[in-house]
Amino acid sequence: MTGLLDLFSIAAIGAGTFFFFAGTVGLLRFPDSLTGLHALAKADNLGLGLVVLGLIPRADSALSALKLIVIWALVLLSGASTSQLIGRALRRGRK
Amino acid sequence: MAESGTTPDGYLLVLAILLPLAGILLSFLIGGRYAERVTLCSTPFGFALACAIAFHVGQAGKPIVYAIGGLPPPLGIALRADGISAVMLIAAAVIVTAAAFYARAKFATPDGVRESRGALTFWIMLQAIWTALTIIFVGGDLFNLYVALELLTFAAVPLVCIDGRPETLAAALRYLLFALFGSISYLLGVVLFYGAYATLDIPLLAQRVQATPVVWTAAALMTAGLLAKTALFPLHLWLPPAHANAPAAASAVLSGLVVKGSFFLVLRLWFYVLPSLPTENVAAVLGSLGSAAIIMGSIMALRQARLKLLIAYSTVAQIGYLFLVFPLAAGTHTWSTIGWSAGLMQVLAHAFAKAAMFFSAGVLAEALGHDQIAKLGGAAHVLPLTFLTIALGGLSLMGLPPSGGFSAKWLMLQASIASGQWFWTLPVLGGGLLAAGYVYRILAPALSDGQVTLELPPKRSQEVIAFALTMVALALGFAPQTFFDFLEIGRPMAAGLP
Amino acid sequence: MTPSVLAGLVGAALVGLGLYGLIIHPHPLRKLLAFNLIGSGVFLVFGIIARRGAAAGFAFDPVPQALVITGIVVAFAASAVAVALILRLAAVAGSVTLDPEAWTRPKGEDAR
Amino acid sequence: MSELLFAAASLIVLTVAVGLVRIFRGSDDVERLMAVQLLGTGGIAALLLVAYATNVPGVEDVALGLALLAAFATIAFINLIDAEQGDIEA
Amino acid sequence: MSLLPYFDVGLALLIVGVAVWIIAARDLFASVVSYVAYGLLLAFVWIRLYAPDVALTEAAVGGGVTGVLLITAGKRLGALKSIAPEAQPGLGFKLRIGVLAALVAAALGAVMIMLPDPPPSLAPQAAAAAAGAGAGLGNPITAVLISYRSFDTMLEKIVLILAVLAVWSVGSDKAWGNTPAPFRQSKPYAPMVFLAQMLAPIGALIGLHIFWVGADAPGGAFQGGALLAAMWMVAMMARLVEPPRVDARWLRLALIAGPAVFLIVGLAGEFVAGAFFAYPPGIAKPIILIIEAFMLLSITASLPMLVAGPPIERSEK
Repeated sequence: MTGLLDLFSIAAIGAGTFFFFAGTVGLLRFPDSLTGLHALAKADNLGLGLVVLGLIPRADSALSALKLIVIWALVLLSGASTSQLIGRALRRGRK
Repeated sequence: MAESGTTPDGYLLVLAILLPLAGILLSFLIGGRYAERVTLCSTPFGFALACAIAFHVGQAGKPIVYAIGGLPPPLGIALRADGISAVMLIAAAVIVTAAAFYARAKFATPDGVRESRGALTFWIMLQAIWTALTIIFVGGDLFNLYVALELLTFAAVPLVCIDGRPETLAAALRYLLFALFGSISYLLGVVLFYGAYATLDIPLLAQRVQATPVVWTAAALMTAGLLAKTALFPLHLWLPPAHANAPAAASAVLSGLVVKGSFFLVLRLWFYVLPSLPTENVAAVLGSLGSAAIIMGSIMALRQARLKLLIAYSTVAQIGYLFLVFPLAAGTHTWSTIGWSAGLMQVLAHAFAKAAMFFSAGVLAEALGHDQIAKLGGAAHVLPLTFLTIALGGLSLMGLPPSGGFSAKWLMLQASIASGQWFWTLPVLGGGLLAAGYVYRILAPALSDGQVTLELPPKRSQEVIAFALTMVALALGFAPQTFFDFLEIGRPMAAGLP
Repeated sequence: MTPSVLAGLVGAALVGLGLYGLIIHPHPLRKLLAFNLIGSGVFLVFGIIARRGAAAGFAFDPVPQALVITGIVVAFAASAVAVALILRLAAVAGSVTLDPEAWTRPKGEDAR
Repeated sequence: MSELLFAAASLIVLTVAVGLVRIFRGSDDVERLMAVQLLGTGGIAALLLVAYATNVPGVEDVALGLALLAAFATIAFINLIDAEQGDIEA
Repeated sequence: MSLLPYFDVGLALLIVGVAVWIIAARDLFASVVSYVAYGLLLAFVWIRLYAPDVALTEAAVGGGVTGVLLITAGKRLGALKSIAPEAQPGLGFKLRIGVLAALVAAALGAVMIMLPDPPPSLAPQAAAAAAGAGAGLGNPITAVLISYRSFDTMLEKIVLILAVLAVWSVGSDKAWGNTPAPFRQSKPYAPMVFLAQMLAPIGALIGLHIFWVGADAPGGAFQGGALLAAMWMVAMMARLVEPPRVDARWLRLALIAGPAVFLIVGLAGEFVAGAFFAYPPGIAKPIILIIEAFMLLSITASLPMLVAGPPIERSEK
């Protein structure tokens, strides 16, 4: 059982790390840094989600596991809203 | 030597701190004109508590101690009052009380408003300075003293810019930046002491310290930070604009007491935490900086056009004298006791004389509408009591008898000669001559035959308060031997005392 | 090299960098940033000493850790007061210069 | 297992470092702001990984605090950018 | 060979690099942005030092709220176009100061290596006190803050009150009794309102949770209070609520509540437990929780007031 959970953790965390990595590679390859950052945001949010998923089996308690999920939800929430806010600030600034 | 247990009268120390502290909270809550009343009501009790502490210290002949929460150091915090604590507590209570009554005219809450900015700020910050100084004088834990130092900074800085003019804001900001640098440097030293010995209690540290690089670094950092707060040359740049631009009541407290708070901690560090270290070189450096401060500060004072700036630069010079205590009171020689007495006498004499000078400058500026020295011609004829106060205060600054300043400087000369360090007599005497020069610069035009018109009549009560403080400075010149013995109570290296 | 020693070196570097910035930057807000760097460096030294003091079943000595929490709050309060002064100075004077000569020289008189 | 967590954390911190270079080189305030936000995401991930590997208790609460504060700082930044571009009175 | 040392070295280089940038950046805004990033990296170091309590405090107060304070200051300074910073100092001066700073850092670094081994510690005493007369708190840091060094903690709350008054006191005379300037001039757009409406209650809940677990786990009044304060500021930034008047009685009461309750309990200790600031054994833990609750209130009230600045005249709005 532990072995299986460990395998799950490794897979999820590995995939999460890959997304972080891929996002940054994308950032470096996009010509316009802003589009690059936009892509990176998507990849990073997914990456964090996978890392959190991988850590859940390793949490001490159900409360800790719940907190891990809330952390991800918070980052998603603020990420989505701030993208809109930033987009708006940007439209006005670059007009 | 170092008892960590509470003595039966130790509760007095807690009360002395909690009284002004409760005053701050109450004033902030009910606000308005009550802040003034709370201050005026609590100062007499504070004075009584300071006297009671002094009485108990004198009777016991050893420090009184209180372990807060019943938890002795190293885990808990102890308060300790020895001879110098008790004397400083009384001096602080007297000067704060004087400043409070002096300031009533300027910082009354105007009729028709519930609360005004200047009044609320002044009364609360005055109580906060008093609280912070009380903790500094009786604190026995280096980190607790750090919090008290910060309390002192946060109380003193707003008083500098209380009238909101741009130059006062710039002066306050400079003061704050110097003070913050001082605090953080002090704090770094504190943590190194903790890292070396896992205690911050002064007597426990004194038992454990050894001359290691960690201890020297910690002591150097703490000293540098405290010197910045004490405005010892060459870290004095912030002081003249800050002290000269504050309202007179605040200037008196800042110059007379606040800089003494950080100086007191330099004394605590070298004479109470590190008495067992070989400190000749450190003492020589501090003494040299003090000498430079005496000369530079006095010369700058001679060049000032405004009276309050002159008095502020005089503070820079008089602070220099304080640091001669390090070479003159070092070790356990017979002359060390003389040097120690001289240093403490200088602290007290300057506190009272300088507060009186700033009070007088305030009366003068209010009555004449300016404080330009060049336009003081004949002013002594219309403000006789104020100029008498300035003249008598000047006597103490110069070091002429009969005054506390004379006693201090006379004792310094004695200690220099007895210890074979005759070179320290040069700044002492030179500073006295220069002080005579700058006091003459004020008095000569004022006593001449010029005509001045008063914009406002001087406030008699303010003149009397200033005069009373200057009389204290003179009376210190008659201090009996028992007073100097009292200052030795609890001093680790005191010669001839158990 | 143990993590404590490494963190100690980082703390020392931060104090040095902050000190440099505090002295050379003329803008008070930049000075304040530099002060905060010194502060965090000093706090790190507390953290190292707490970590070194791990004993009696604790992974750290709780006393320096508690002290640093007090220190962080006090440093923040100091920053807030400084910011208020800087903003007020900018509003009433249109400048944030700290040069005392710009303020203390009386009209028509040479103070030096 | 912990070695794998360290490895993942190291890689993420590396991408965070690249994000930081973005702040350094970016000429635009908005770009710098986005880079800081991304730093927050990566930082939280790496923090969780390292803390789980070294058995530091209570790290979820630290990460929760960081997530909240990242959003808090972003809102403050947006107010700043809006103010610099001339707040439009609504 | 473990990977961890390499990770630590990388983190150390990263932090020093960001710190260099904060000092060296030409532009004030870049410097402030980097400071926020720096706060996050510091939280990392604190985790590596096994100090989650401090990590949380540093992230919340040292990084988050200080960052927002600086951002707000930058914003308000930016609105004033006539700021004339002085000329940069000359290269020779920079060089000399650089050498001085390098010497200080080198000396300090050397001292860090020379700290005594084995290191002295109060951890055994703290453990013994916690088991015996201590308050039965599972988090030793909370025990130090509220019990062994309660006096420092109370004084630090007084420092916060003085700082609030100091900030208020730089306003103009006519403005006294008004509210501080709003965090944002114009009405916020919908996404910001949405974010604030979602974030503030969740964040407040998290803040309360961190406060509540503080007796036994990382957290406490400082950390919880800082998060609650941040959420109050989020609500003010989105104009969901406005800053209060500086003479509001409830605000004054909230600001002094923590130290006042501390003071009263401390005084009562002399009569109930035999010493000022001692807690009667048996009911120490509930009393400590009450003190912490009022301190939470005071911290929550004071931090936003410190960031919001002095009251302004009506016409300045």
